[in-house]
Amino acid sequence: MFKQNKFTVSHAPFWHDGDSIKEMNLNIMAAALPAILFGVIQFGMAALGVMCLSIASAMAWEALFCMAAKRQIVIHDYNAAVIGMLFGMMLPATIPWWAVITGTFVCVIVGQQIFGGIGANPFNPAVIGIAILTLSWKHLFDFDTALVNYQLAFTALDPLAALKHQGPGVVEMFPLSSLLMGSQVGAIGSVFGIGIILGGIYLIIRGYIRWEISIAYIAGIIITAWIFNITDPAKYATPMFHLFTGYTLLGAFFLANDSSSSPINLIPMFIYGVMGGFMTILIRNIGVYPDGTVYAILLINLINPLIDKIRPKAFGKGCKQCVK
Amino acid sequence: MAQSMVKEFTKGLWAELPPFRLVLGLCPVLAVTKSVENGIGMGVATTFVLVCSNLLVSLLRNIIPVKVRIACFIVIIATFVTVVELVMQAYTYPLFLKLGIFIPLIVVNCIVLGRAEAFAFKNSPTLSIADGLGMGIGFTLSLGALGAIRECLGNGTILGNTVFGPGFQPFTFMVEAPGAFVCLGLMLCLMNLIGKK
Amino acid sequence: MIKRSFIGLTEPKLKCDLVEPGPKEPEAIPIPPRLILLLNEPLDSTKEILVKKGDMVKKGERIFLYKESKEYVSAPVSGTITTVAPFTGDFGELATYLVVETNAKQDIDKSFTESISIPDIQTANSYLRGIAGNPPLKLLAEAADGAKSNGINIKKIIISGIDQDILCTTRQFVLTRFRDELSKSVAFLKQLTGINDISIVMPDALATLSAFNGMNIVKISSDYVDSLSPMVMDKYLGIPFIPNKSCEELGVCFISIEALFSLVKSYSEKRPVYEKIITIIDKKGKKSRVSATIGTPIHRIFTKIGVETAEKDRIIIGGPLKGVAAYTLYYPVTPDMDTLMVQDSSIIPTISDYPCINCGKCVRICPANVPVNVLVRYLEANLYQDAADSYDLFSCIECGLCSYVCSAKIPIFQYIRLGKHELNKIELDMIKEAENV
Amino acid sequence: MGDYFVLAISCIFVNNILLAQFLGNCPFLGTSKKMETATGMAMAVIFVLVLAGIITWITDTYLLKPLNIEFLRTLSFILVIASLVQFVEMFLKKSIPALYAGLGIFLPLITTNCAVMGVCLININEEYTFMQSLVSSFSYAVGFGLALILFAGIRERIIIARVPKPLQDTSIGLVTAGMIAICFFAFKGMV
Amino acid sequence: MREMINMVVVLTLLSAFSGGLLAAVRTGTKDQIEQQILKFQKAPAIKQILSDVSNDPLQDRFKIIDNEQELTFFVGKHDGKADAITFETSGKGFSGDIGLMVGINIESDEIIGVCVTTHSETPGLGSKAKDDPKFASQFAGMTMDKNLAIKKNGGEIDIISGATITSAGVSLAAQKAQEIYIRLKPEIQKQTAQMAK
Ligand SMILES: Cc1cc2nc3c(=O)[nH]c(=O)nc-3n(C[C@H](O)[C@H](O)[C@H](O)COP(=O)(O)O)c2cc1C
Ligand SMILES: Cc1cc2nc3c(=O)[nH]c(=O)nc-3n(C[C@H](O)[C@H](O)[C@H](O)COP(=O)(O)O)c2cc1C
Ligand SMILES: Cc1cc2nc3c(=O)[nH]c(=O)nc-3n(C[C@H](O)[C@H](O)[C@H](O)COP(=O)(O)O)c2cc1C
Ligand SMILES: Cc1cc2nc3c(=O)[nH]c(=O)nc-3n(C[C@H](O)[C@H](O)[C@H](O)CO)c2cc1C
Ligand code: SF4
Ligand code: SF4
Ligand code: SF4
Ligand code: SF4
Ligand code: FES
Repeated sequence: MFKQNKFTVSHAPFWHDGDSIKEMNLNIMAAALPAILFGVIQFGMAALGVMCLSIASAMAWEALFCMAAKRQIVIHDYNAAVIGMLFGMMLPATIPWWAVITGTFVCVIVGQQIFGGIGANPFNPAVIGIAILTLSWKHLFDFDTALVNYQLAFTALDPLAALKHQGPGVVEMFPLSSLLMGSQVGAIGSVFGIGIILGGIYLIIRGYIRWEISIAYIAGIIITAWIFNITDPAKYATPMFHLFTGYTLLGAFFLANDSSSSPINLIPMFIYGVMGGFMTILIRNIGVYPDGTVYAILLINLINPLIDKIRPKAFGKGCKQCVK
Repeated sequence: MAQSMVKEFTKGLWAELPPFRLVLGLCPVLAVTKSVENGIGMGVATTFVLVCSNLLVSLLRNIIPVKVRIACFIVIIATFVTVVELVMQAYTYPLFLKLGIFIPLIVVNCIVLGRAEAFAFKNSPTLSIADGLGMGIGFTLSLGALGAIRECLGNGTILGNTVFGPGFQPFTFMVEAPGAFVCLGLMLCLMNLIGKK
Repeated sequence: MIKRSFIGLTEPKLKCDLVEPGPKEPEAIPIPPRLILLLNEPLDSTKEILVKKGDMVKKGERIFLYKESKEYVSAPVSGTITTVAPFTGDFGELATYLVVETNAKQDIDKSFTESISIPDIQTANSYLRGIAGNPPLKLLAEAADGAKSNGINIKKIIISGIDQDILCTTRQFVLTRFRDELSKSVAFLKQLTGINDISIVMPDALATLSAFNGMNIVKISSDYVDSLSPMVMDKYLGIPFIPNKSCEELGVCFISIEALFSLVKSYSEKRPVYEKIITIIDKKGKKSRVSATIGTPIHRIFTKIGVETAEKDRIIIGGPLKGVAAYTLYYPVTPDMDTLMVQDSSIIPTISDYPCINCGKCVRICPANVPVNVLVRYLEANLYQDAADSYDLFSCIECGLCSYVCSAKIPIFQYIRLGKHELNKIELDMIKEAENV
Repeated sequence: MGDYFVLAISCIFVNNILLAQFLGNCPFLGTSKKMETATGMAMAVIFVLVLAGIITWITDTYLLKPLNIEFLRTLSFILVIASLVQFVEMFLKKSIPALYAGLGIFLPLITTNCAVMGVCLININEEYTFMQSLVSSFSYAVGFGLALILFAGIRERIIIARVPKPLQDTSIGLVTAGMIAICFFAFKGMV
Repeated sequence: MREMINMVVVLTLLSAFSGGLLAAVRTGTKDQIEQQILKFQKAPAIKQILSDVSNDPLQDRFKIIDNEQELTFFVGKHDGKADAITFETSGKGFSGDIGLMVGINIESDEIIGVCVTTHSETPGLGSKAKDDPKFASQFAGMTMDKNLAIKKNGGEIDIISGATITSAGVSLAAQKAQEIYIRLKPEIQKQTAQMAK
């Protein structure tokens, strides 16, 4: 008789394409790196500190929650790290430490873990965090005062706040090329337009984000802003200005794309993206907030479960031989 | 007798604590708990209505025809609500302003009608008072507690007294509408956790 | 294993393997000293059992467990029964296995030989179930015998010359190897079943062989899911797929090409054919083919042709997407075992405990447009009925692709099969209850 | 016309009855676990609220105000609404059974729903005209229905997620409602 | 039949009881309520604006019907001369109306001061309109020909940082007051003249 081996027994299929959550998250972080590095160079060590604290505290909160809830600790999938990173990217470099820690608590615990953790969050956790923080400590997110001590070689005004207060006359102060190259006041990870776009393209090519959403979002921004702009150019800024300022690009490539809070089917993805762009501009142009991205994303997250019910007929459905 | 009175009284404080156990009467709970004062004010007003209506319903329980009982309950409750409304307007006007539309809305508060139907209509006046008082006090305490948390974090004060040092910047989210929902949700979670043990 | 490409924009297209040109003859595995026979009926201690340890069986003799049993297994060799024990299937279905120790002297059971003057589906059903290729004789016999047909009315027979999984090539091998006998065999099948509408499905590439001229050929592309029966029906035969209806209920019976040849051979040689052709894929992906007697423990095959297995490796019966993992090397060759595959422990993908993260890859790849991302949540929560009612559980054609791409590595495919199994069980129970009332 | 549009937008989104005014939370949490229930409730509320808005406005304008007995407003409104719901229920049962089958079970729930009473009181407090009351009642009800249906969409998914035990059901429902309320902040200041 | 009668009787009695009780409470609290409204809503604002008057403006008041709306004017006397009036207007804020008490010197036509009475703005942001004297004090000394809009809209008023909408609401209320005052000036002068006697 030969020795009886113990074999691995599991269910079909026995192949897997090798992708994993961890791989996906590492790719997201890699894609965001250019924008973050630029932010760190522009805003100095304070920015680096905020980013590190944000990522670290997000992971720590997740670990703590898992311990408290007696769940397996899974911080090595970098899920919390991605949330912390995206949250950090939306913060000004001068934000105090306690706000970062409170914010990541909101993101990770309130925004995701209590709903059942990864994949269960109905809203983008990082955006929920920012929304709750801006609701509470609006002054911390006033980029003009937050960055007042920096010596910057360009117009040191938050473009969107300037637009809100002084009208579209300010658009001339911000040439598009310099906006794209990061010469603007803003959050750590949101100023470097080129970097974000490159990161986004990388993720699209790698298949980690659904390009339909990003494209639809940008289209929504451009079309809506353009309609406003041609109806009254003296009151509303140009589409490109909106596209390259604030959190817009971050929204299009990193925030609207959070997988669990965005639709999967084709038509819903387009509705979702266009609605996001539309709401962003609507809030900026006729709402009270200088930047509407955060609320626009939350709104489209809200309608996501409903619109994602629009899907192609499943195989064999609606055939003519229908008995019923 | 005394024993059952104690039982009816205490059940409202924990076992059937509204609004946590019976998820009813949420609107005032969410709307008026920006501060402890508002919360307790609302709670006391509701308690008054609860006790009075419970008492009256219980006294009349043998006279009221079953078919029109709901109509009768509503008349009784609405009467006491209006009394509260007028009295508060006359003597605690600032509080009346803050509670606004929620005072008249006690009339549709599911707890009040619920107790009349489920308890007072079937029990003696003394028990009904105990029940109304217990439920009312439970409700008041819940509102007070929620108000305390929200006021403390969201405004840095409790009953108007500053709690934290001067450097503290309040977590305004808590006193906003969304904060009310989130805070109540998390309190409910806490209750479930404690209740489990 | 085909890994995700760097450019993840397009979903992977899996192609079915074609049989290699000029294939070698399968290596014959000698009849082993002990054979294991699976019998599709559970042991029931309340009934009087007919087979016992020590009983002798003749080659070709049918073994019934109980007097009133309808299921039987026929012995491929003559020998002594040494074990009768319960066996548990993939979803916990109960069956029985018998071990037969081969005798030196081979007695042959003559009852089949004596009863086959003319081909007749009822006789075939009584003697030839469980020959190599597992022809659906029970179904055909019941359908022919109108009274018991359960509403199944077979109008069309499809001879399947395509394999059901991407690496498998056994049926294609049989098709090319015996291509010259095909037209004769089809005529035999018509005679046997009385059904004249018979087509043969085969891969596009093989259909060009001149031997098939004049036959009713359906050419199938080599894209993976096209070879699955529902797809063949819907896409190539124009018979729309209806969720939760089997091909048979739609009047089509699939029979594998090997089963057809075994049938023909059984009649021409006047003995049931027990030699099953199996494609073996070793750890390095090298393919070889053997011909083994049904009941042979698979370790005999592995030792004979030098396939190594080690601790924690995986032995797969069938292909990488739809197969079943065996937990023991004593697993026997069964009538429908086309492929045996060994996977090295180092490349076995893990499954995880993650919930769905809504990445959408499954939805994009699913050939049946099933909303897998939502479906899997309902299945995980054991809400099978909701899954079927609102999320198209029964539209799934069981291709396994969703699990293959799932980022969270959820065993989706298993959940789906389990869900269908449970629902069908509930339905069966209900029917039974209704009958009892 | 434009004014009515602005009023409608304001009532549906900006001052959403549920998320900004905190009215009607019990049915919001109670009937949002399944999409069908939520849709049924939304329809029932729209139906009843419009009728109640009209009737209470008439009561107030032609009965309470002329007689100078506004202090009986609470009492008379609740009686009017309760009898209206009773009447509607009876009417539907007799004349439109199909609609009754759809809305029927929700009708009794509506009597004890702050949203209905609340909107009627708001109409009076804001001194709306008849047309404005009509528009506001309808729009508030639509806002209620919208929030309820969106909430149900999300809740259907939450129910099957791995929510920690103590948070399940109402608790996580409330947190979600809070987040929906944040979403509705988007409309602040738009009208 | 008996049952029917029973039902009607009970409901009627109940309604009668309710009506009676309410009417009684109503009569008992009527004056007190009016006092309260004056005392809590208007009085602090009036006191703040007319801090140095020699009379009690709450007593010296008159009403004018303007566009079907009843406006109450409170008169302040300096050295026995009735030269100041205050009245309330409103403007749209971040969340809801903002009530603004505006005091005007009827001899110089200058604004004496303004003070927010009711509002539901965000604590710490919009609420500064009421709590932060810097903002309100901008209005003092303005004459009727000054543009009281906020600077963004071409006027002279600096906004509260972070609360543009509140600021615009307050300035709108002030502008309304200007307009009303100019329109009703003859009537006001007539009434104050009587008051002086
Ligand atoms: C988790 C956490 C949350 C905190 N939240 C706040 C807060 O909301 N507001 C605040 O002013 N300080 C907050 N702090 C900081 C401390 O309360 C500390 O007192 C604060 O930094 C005051 O310091 P300062 O007087 O130097 O500004 C928080 C600290 C931690 C660890
Ligand atoms: C599911 C299953 C598991 C088996 N496991 C064993 C086993 O672990 N050891 C063993 O000797 N035989 C095992 N057998 C097989 C029989 O009991 C019998 O021993 C077998 O025919 C011996 O085969 P061999 O002579 O080829 O070794 C198993 C059979 C089945 C169907
Ligand atoms: C939670 C929160 C509360 C707000 N409260 C007010 C407020 O009470 N009054 C106000 O005018 N704007 C309020 N806003 C609106 C914003 O502050 C808006 O950007 C502002 O009105 C524009 O003014 P600014 O030009 O001074 O930034 C609030 C915003 C948020 C997020
Ligand atoms: C482009 C992209 C953007 C993402 N943005 C977010 C985000 O904003 N917040 C978040 O929690 N997860 C985000 N994720 C993470 C993702 O949705 C998923 O939940 C986690 O990766 C699971 O670990 C993003 C993923 C991708 C691919
Ligand atoms: S029978 Fe009805 S449900 Fe089934 S496939 Fe046909 S149309 Fe669809
Ligand atoms: S499993 Fe489905 S496709 Fe395959 S033969 Fe049976 S019914 Fe047909
Ligand atoms: S196994 Fe998965 S991918 Fe294949 S049909 Fe079924 S659901 Fe779709
Ligand atoms: S592939 Fe897996 S994780 Fe991705 S959506 Fe499908 S089931 Fe969810
Ligand atoms: S308390 Fe408002 S609906 Fe119940």
